[in-house]
Order: sequence, then structure tokens, then C-alpha cells
Amino acid sequence: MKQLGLIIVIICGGLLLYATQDFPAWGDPTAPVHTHLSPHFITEGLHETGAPNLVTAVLADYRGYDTMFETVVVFCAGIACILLLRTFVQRTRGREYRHTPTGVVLHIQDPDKDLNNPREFELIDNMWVPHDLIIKTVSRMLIPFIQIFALYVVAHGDFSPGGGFQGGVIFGASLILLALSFDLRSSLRRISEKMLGILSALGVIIYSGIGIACMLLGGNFLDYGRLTAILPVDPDHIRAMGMLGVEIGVGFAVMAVMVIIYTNIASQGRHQQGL
Amino acid sequence: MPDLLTEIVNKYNYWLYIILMMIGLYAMIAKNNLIKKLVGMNIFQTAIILFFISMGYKDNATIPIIMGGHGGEAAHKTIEASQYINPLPHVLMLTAIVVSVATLGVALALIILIYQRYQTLEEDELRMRVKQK
Amino acid sequence: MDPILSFRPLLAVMVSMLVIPVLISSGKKPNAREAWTFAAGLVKFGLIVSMLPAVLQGQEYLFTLSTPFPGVPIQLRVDALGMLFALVASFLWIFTSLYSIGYMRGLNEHGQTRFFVFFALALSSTIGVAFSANLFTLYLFYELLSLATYPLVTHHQDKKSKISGRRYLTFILGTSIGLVLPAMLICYHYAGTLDFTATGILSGQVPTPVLITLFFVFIFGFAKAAIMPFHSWLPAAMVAPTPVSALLHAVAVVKVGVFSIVRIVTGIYGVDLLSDLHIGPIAAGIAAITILAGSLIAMSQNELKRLLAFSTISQLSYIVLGVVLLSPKAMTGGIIHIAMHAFGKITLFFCAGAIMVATGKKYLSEMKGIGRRMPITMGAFFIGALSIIGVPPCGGFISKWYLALGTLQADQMPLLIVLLTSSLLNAIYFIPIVFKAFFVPETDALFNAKFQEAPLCCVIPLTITALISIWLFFYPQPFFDLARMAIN
Amino acid sequence: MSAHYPALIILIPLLAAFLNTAFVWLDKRLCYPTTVLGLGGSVYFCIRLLLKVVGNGTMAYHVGGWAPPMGIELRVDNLSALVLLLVSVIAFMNIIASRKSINEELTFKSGAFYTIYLLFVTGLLGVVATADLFNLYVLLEITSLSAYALLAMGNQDRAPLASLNYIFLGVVGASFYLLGVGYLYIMTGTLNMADVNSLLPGIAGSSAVMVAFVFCLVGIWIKMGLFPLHTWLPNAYSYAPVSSSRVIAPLMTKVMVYVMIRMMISVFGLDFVFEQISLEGWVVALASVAIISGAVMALAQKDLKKMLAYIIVCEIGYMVGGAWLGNSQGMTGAILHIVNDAIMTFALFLVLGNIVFTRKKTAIKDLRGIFSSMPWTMAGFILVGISIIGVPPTCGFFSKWYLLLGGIEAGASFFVFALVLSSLISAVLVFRVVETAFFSPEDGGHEHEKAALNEAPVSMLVPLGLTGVAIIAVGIWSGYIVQHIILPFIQQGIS
Repeated sequence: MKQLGLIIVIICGGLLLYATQDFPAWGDPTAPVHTHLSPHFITEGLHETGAPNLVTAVLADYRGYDTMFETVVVFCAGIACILLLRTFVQRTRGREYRHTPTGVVLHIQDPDKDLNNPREFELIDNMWVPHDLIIKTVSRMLIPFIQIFALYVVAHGDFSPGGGFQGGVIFGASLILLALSFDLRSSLRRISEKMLGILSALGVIIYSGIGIACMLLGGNFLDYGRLTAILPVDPDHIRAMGMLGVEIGVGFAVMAVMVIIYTNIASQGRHQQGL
Repeated sequence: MPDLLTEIVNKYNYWLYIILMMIGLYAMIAKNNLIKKLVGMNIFQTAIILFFISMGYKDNATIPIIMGGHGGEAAHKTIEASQYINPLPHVLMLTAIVVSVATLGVALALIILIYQRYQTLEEDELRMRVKQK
Repeated sequence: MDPILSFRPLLAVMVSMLVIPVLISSGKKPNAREAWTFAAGLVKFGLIVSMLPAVLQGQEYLFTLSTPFPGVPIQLRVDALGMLFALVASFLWIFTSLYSIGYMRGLNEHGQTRFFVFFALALSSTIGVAFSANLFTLYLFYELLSLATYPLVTHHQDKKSKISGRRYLTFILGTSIGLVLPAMLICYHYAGTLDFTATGILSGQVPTPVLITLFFVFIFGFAKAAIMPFHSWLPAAMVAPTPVSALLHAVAVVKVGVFSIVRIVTGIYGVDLLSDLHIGPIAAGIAAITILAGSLIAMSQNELKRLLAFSTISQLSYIVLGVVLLSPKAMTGGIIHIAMHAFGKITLFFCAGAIMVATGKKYLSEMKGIGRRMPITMGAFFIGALSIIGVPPCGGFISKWYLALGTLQADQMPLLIVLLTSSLLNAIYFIPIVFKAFFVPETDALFNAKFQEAPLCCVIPLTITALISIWLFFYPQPFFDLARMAIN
Repeated sequence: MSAHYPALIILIPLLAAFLNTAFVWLDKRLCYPTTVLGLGGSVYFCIRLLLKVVGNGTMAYHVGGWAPPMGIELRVDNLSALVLLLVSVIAFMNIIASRKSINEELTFKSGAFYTIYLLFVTGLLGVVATADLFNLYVLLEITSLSAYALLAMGNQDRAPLASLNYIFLGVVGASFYLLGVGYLYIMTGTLNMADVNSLLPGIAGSSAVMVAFVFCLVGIWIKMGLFPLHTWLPNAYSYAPVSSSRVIAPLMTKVMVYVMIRMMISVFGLDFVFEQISLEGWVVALASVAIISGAVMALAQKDLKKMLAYIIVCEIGYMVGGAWLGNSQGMTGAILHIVNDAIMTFALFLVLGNIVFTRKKTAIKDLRGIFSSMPWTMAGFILVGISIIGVPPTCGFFSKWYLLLGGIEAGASFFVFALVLSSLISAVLVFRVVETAFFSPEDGGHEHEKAALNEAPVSMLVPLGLTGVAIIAVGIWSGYIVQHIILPFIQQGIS
């Protein structure tokens, strides 16, 4: 196997390196990469889309179709994790719950019996780890700022580095931090699996919905220019508005999916026990 | 020989990234542990991402965000194509990053399933256990 | 004159296919099922006869289903040669279905519905072959026939039939896919068409060596003609119920093989091209070997049906021999032999089956004195045998007469000798059976009982076919006309 | 309205997938109807699209209103319209057929399954419709991701491992393709297929372009499972739940063949492929080896699922070889075989699905006497079987005809030999199964007649019946398909 791998690697690498001789020198402004399409993007991008951040302009407008499917890829991964991992394990006999307000521990024999108000109780299982006060407090303080920053990144995507993906990931990270510092259950108590699922769907629906709205308004799919009919914005910035809209959708989807993937992988699909 | 050297010096970025790719590919083929294969896979994909990004670079140009594009005063003054680097590769690679992340997620999920079934991630042991079943 | 466009050819082919759903649905009620089979058979025959007069006046019926490849439609054309074959096959189907009722019920076989369904399918494809307007359509129905007969051959579903079925498919499908299909494609590659035309399509387009190889690939590729060494599927196929052996392996399937070769000779190559190539005699030699070898092996058989099978093998090569001799008389003889041999041989098979039903005997050694018990059957057997041997007053004589004349016309003295020898051999292995049946004191207590025939459904058909093969000696006219038209 | 068809066929199943996900948590009962509606909608629009395209020529759709090469273009010509219809119809029929088994196998996760399923179909449709090299990569990854998930789901023990191997190889394939695109982009500076095609003559003979082509090709081959890169395929397909392998097996490989043909004709151009690269000798030889080895390995299998998987490997050789013969006959055969083989493979897996559903066992020796217990399914199997052997008037014969003609025309005798041999071998394959299913056990007797009728549910038989009809119909009227759909496309490609 190793020898075979070596041979394959050498052949591929040799081919690739051999071909580099025809490349234009690195950073040469006259290379076709810089002369064919990019001048148009750079010089016209701002006028055509109204987004100074050209990367966002190309990402969300010129190649918005790509980006939609990029979001779909994330979405797909999330659903795939649910499909593969999510399991409902049998309730074991004899579970112990701690009543969070009082700290009273109670023991339940009957596997089918449910608690009348489960939000106040938390299951005590073998994976149980006692909390560390410092970590809890620090993350409790940090998380709001992280989330504010995430929103900023999303909202400001078309002016400065950033956008839906980045913002969504940061927001998801804040929730994952919560899950790490407290435990999975308490993070799921704040944002339930159902909510995550619906949010992930909502995000992509927002994106494609905007596109279809443009279609209904007589344009092509994702032709934001048409949105002038329903949005009271000056035509120069209407496309930027459309981009903002799709970025928000992306933000939702990515955030939700990040948390979904984390929760499923971290708990092997058994959400009721944390790390 | 010297011209080869100059060749390499001129395009050292491509050389580096291709070598990096091949390291990743080799790891994917030759490693025995599934996680290590996965790491190799990520090296491979990351190297490709770097490869693309580097092709967007242009001498003495800056990141593709129009200076002072906020207020719209830039909307009137003409923009030189030579000022800014090519935004397209960045866009493409944003997508590629997301794709690789998604693939990684699914792969990890599968690895968890495999571990639940066979209690090992070493390929040879896996083969043995599969035969036993 | 331009052909008549009409649905009749398609109907004639499809009738027995259309009746299949009805057969399946009425599987629980045997009488209704057989009634339907009969109806289909009569309608089929009626349709074909209805086209006879026009064909005798040199008209042709044409029907095009679709054109899958440029220049190669799925097309049905009714011409003299096809008409002759279709007449024989569809006419005999009626009697065979009557016979198979008696036979299947007599031995109360299982899966009778399946039997009748696939029998109908096989008949459809036979008529399809007869009416094919080009090689591709012919190949289509040829393959269909191979597949439709498989469940009939393996009807008993036991180990023996499984093995025979395997051999059957190996030979039939193997040759048709492995030899005929590529050959056909090469023809198409060179000629750009596959239609059967009187002048042939290959003349002047194909290098000679390719032509010669192709010809032999075709001759052996149509393994249903059972030319040695591709003959051994036929004896194997005798595990099938006797009606199958009677109609399919004495008439339909094997004649389809021969018929395809005739089509290749007359339609694809054309007489002129072949006579330029001078490969007729070689092919005739191959056929002659099969004739003699077949008869010789037949002599050494003890099981009646296997004997008949080998005699069929040798008789088929008569037809091939006649056609590849390319002399008008020989070709006429060969083509008529399709009909004559059909009536003679089906009678013999019917008799064999009748004996099976009545006494359960299949080996010749057990049939001493059986004539006393089943005089009608054995009488018919005698007539059939005479017809095969080629003794007047039986149809067989006429075709053999013309074949002999043809050999002289093509001045192939040795082949004439071959023909006569093999007739002699036929006599040698047929006459003793009849003799023992009537004039040897029975050894088996089973035959002491006085006159006791097989069920009527079995006896009537074999009597009629026997009488017809006599009648054909005096009135072979329609077949003659058709044959003459076919070779002009 | 009709101008939007290219976008609609993709958007409808996509939206259905999103709504589906919401319904998983809102109201489960809505999941299945949404899925059926989504797929049905795409079938409807695919039919309309095909008629329109065949009627008045290629349709281009500029997403976001940006003209190519700036924006992304969807371009539907005869070939893509044909494949689109194929994909949507098969996906639709499969969802009808697999409802029961899905509800049995994964009860509470069925919603998630439907979502992934829809995404898979969307990805395939997108791959076929797009005219942008990078967009093709993204959609390819969506398809592959959902395929990984679909193949690994369920309770089969070995499925996850097989699917993981698929991931490793699939990622390598996709990355190779991406590298090829990158090289092309460096040399041309564009990603639009037509644009690349127009720019290539300017840089003819550059080794970078050739390497780009080779890497794209190898990447596609890996995804397609061409021998010897097929190692992931048999396990992945045979250990997966039938309801997912039934749609992935027919469509994934065929769409990849489509992508290869698209690359050869629309991106690099035939003259580049056959004059500058001129690998055809090697590729056809490889394809022939693939055919033979696939057939032989299928012969060696004792399990029906595995046998089918290797039959797929063999059929891939047909199409690759045909496309690389370098004459229009061979290309016609390859394209026609995309259609036929998709139908045949689908039908085979339908049969397999029925057997799994009723018997739970797929080893060939366990099929004894199945003829009398499930006659309709086995009738279907025989029909597909003779189509795979290549007996007229079933469709399998007609593509084989064109492939053989192309082989004779190109003088590729080894390829012709491989084709004939493989049809003989597949005859053995089919009738081996038939014998086991048809004949009574050695110890004589007709007890199989008494065997109770235990046929699959109607919802699984109807798709099989329809597919059987399609096998005959496509066969008899393949002339029309070739004349009106395939040949015009090839003419465009050559000119």
C-alpha cells in the first residue's frame, strides 16, 4: 500500500509540477487570471452592485447561485449528521434527576414515567461532570459579546471582511462555547433541537426565497435589481440590500447547522447527555 | 538546472502547495488510522485552497475592498484594476472551505458509527473484524 | 409493383401474443384456455391464408413498426418464401394445440398455462421470422423465439431438463450473440442496409475474404439449423413435452434456422454473388456431412424421440444443401422440403407422443408388437416414415426428387450419391420400427390387450397430418408456385 | 414563464427539501407529500423543458441577470435535457417505490431521509444543467455528500465503512477535478464552459491545459467508478439500504458519464481531445478491460446485490469506451446507453428491492423457487436480464448496436470483442439466477408450485411495470431519440 501510494503521489505531483512551467509568473498583473474577468469585477463591481467589498459582491451577487448551493452544502451536512447519528436510546431503569432551583435529587424507578415539568430538572448520568465556576462565569460574560460581534460581522459583510458564513460560524461558536462550559443539555435548553432544525431550514428558505421573489418580480433568479419594486431603497444600493438579505439567511443556516453538527457528534446523537 | 531553479523561485508558491497536496494525498493512501486519513484529506483540500488563493495574488495590489466605498464617493471616481487583487479565487475558496468542512462533518459522523460498531479505527483491525462478522 | 401497406402482417404475428393475457387470466379454467388457444390458431391461419391469393399474384404486404437505425426499420414483409413457411407453421399449430390438449391432460402435466402461453409466444416469433423484411427484424424474432422456447424445453423443471436447458441456451444464444450479431453489424457497416433484396445487398461493397468468412459465420451462427457441429442442442431439447418437440423442434424452431440461412443466401448475398464466390459446393459439402452423420447416428438410437431428432438434423441439411447448390431445381426442392419434411416429421413425433400417452413407452426395444394395440398410430407412423424416406406416394418424394434433379443440374454427382445413401439409411432405421410394430409377436403383456388407442385428441391430429403428407404428393401446387416465386 | 424552466427544475425540489426539513419538526405527515410534489414538479418541468429544447434549440439562463462569463449560466441543450428528464423521472419513481421500506427501516428519521434525497436529486439536476465549471464542482459535492449519507444510513453493519471509503475516494476525485479547474482558470482566467472553449485554441499545446484535462478526467472517473478506480463502488452500493442505492446506482454513475461527455465536447472540444491529447487508444483499451473484468467479477459473486454492483462497473466501461471511440456512432451509443443503462439498472434494483422487502435474503442460492412466490418481480427481472444481455427489442440491444458499430468503424477490435464477450457473460449471469429461481431443488418434485404467492406490494410493482414498459418502448423507438435528440447534439459538438 505504502509503495503504491508513493508511486501515485509521485506521478500526480510530477504531472502537476511539470505543468506549472506554463503558468505565468506569480503575481504577474498581465496573467489571464488578472486580465480576463477580474478587471470587470474590480472596476464595475462597486457601480453594479453597490458593495465595496468585492469579494462579497462576487460571492453574493455575481456568483450568488454558487453561494446558495454553498449554503445548501452546509445544510446538507447538518441534516446528514442527524440522519446518520441521531438516536433515541431506551430509558434505563432508575434515573436520577436534580431539581435545579433547590438542588434536591430525586430517583425515578418507572422507565416510562415522565417529569411533570422537565425544564426545572436535569438528568444525572454517568457522563456527569460538576461545573467549574470560573469557566462558567467567564463564558457567561463572553457569550453576549461574541454574539453581538457575530451579528456585526453578518450585517457589515458587504462593506468589510465578513459575511453570513463568518458571522454564522461565530454565532454558532458562542452556543458551542456554552455547551462546552456548561453542558449540552443546558445549551439545548436555551435553543432546542427543533428550533435549530427550523432555523437551518429558515436560513436557506430566506436565501432561495429572495431569489424567487426576484423571479416573481419578473427578473431572473437572484436578480436583486428587481427588489426595488418592494423595497424602498435607492436603486444603487438595492443589490447591496439583497445581498444583506441573503447573508442573513446564510447566517441563520450556518449557525444552526454548526450547532447541530456539534451536538450530534459530541453526544453521538444521544442529546440527553452532555460532555 | 539553473533555469529549473529560477522556475522554482518564480513559482515557489505553486511548488509548495503542490508538495503539500501530495503529502496529504500520501497520508490518505498510506495511513492506517481512519482519523489520520481524514487529517490527510484536510491537508489535501487546504493545500488546494491555498493554491487557488495564491493564484489571485497580484504584485503591489491590496485586498479587494474599495477604499472609501462606504459613503459612495468612490462610486464617482474611477477604480484602477491594478489596485486590487482578483476577488474571484477568494470567492471560490470560501465555497471550497465550506465544502471541505461539510465533508469533514459527515466523515466524522461516519467514523463515530464505525467506532460504535467495531470499537476500532485501525484499518487492518477493521478488516479483521469485518471478516469475523 | 409496390407492396400493399397493411396491418395484416402485424396482426398475423401478434394474434397469438395478444391472446396471452387471456390465457393467463383463464388459467384456472382449462377448457376456456384451450378454446382461446384454438381461436387464436384459427384466426392466425385465417389471416395468413387471406394474404395468400395476393401473394400468389406476386403482390407483397408491408408493415413498418419503427426505424431504430437509419436504413434498418423493424419491418414486416409478406413474400412468397415467408408465406410458404408461415402457412406450414400456422396450419400445424392448430393440430398441435389439439394434440397438446390430449397429451398434456393425458399425462396431467403441471404448469399447463405456462406451457400454452409460451407456445403461443413461440408461434408469434416464428411467424415474425417468416415475415421479416430485413435481417435485423429476423434477428429480433429469432432471439425472441430462443427465449420463448426455453421454458418449454425445461418444462419439467427437474435436474435433467435443467441441464438440457443450459445446453440449449448455450448453443442457441451463444451462436446468435457471438456469431450472428457481429456478422450482421459488419454487413450493416459495409452495406448501410439489411433489407432482403433479390439481388442481395453485399455485392461489390465488401472484400471477398470478408464475404466468405461472413457466409460461414452465418451458416454456423444460425445454430437452429443444427448444422454439425452445432447440432447437439436438438437431441438435448427432446426432454421437452412431445408437442413441443413435434411443432417446435421438427417444424418451427429448426425451420426458422434453415429459413434464416435461405434468407441469407437469397436476400443478403444473392444467388449471383454466391455463384461468383464459388463457396456453394463447400457449404453443400458441410451439409452433406451433416446429412450422413445425422442419419448414421440416428440408426444407433434406442429412444424414439432422439432418433427422430437426429433424423431431423439430417433432413434439415437437405434444405441447406438444396439452397446452397444455387441451381433453380435444387433450391425449389430445398424450399419445398421445408413443408414436406414438416408434415412428415410432425406426424412421427405425434405418434411418438401418442405412444407415450397410451403406454408410457419411449424406447424402441419396448415397442415390439405395439402395432396391434395402436394400429392407427403406427399406420400414420408408417406414412410419415415413407414421406421422410422419400417414397411415393408421399410428399417427401417430391422434394427429394427435385433435390436430386438439382444436384444433377449443378452437376454435383457426389452429392446425388449422398442424397440416395441417406434415403437408404432413413429406410434402414425407419422400416424396422414399423415391421417390429406389426409383425413381431409382442413381448410385453401391455400389448396383449386388443385395440386401444391414445385419446382422440392425440389420434385425430396425427391421422390428419399423415393424410395431408399423402395429399401433398398429388397436389403440391401451391407450395410449388410459392417456391418458384421465391427463387425468381 | 417558459424562460425560467432551467431554474425551476432545480429550485422546485430544492424548496421541497427545505420545507421538508421544517415539516420534520412541525408536522411529520407533510414530509412525504412535499417530497412527491417536489419531484413531480421537476418531472413535469423536465418534460416541458425537453419538448421546448428539442423544439427550438438550446436554452440559456443567466442567474442573477449577469451575462456569462461574469455570472453563472445554466445551459440546457438536447443532451442535458434528456439526462434531466431521466434523472427526475427515476428519482420520482423511486420515491414512490420506496415509501413502505423507508417507513419500515427508519421510522422517525424518514423526514431527514426525504430531505437528503431531495438534495441529492437537486444536486444531480444542477450538475446536468449548469454551464459553469466551479458551480459544477459545488453541485457535485452536494450530490456526493447526500450520497454518502444515503448510502451509510440504516442499520447495515458494513454500510458506514463502505461509505467512508467512498468519501475518501470521492473527495480525491472532486479535488482532482477542482485542481483541473484551477489549472484551466490560471491559463484562461474564466470558469464558464463556453468561454473556456473559445479561449483554449489561443493556448493550444500548453502542457498545463493537458494536465488540467487529465486531472478533470481522472477525477470524474473516480466519481464514476471506472475500473480500476471502482474499488469503492461495489461495497458502497451493496451494503446500502435498497431505497437509496436504487436511485444512486442508476443516476450517479450515469450523470458522471454525462459530465465526462460534457467536458469532452463542450469544454475542451473534440478536436482537442482526439488530436492534442489523443489518449483514445489507451482509454478504449482501459474501458474494454473494465467491461471484461466487471463482467467476470460479477460472475464470481454469490450475492445478488454484489452481482448488480459489478454489472454497473461493467456497464460504465461501455459508456466510457463508446465516448472515446472518436466517431459519432460510438458517441451515440454512449449517450443512448446512458439512458438505457439508467433504466435497466433502476429496474434491476427495483427487483432487488422487492426481493429484499419480501424475503430479506439476497444470496443467489436463497432465491430458489422464488419464481412461483413472486412471479411478477421475476418476470421483470427476466425482461431486464435480456435487455442487459442485449436481445432486441429491449433497449439494451440498441445502444450495444451503436457501440459495436462504432467499435467496428474505429477498428477497435478488442473493444468489440469485450462487448460481445460481456453480453455472453451477462447471459450466463441472468440465466444462473433464472435457473435457481425456476427449477425445483435437486430432490425432485414440484413442491415449488404449492409455494404461497408472496409478491411485493403494488406500490413497488407498479414502478417495476412502468420501467419494464419503458425498456421495451425506449428500445423500439430509440430511433426517434437518436434522430431528434442525440444526433443534433453531436452535430453541434463536431461543428
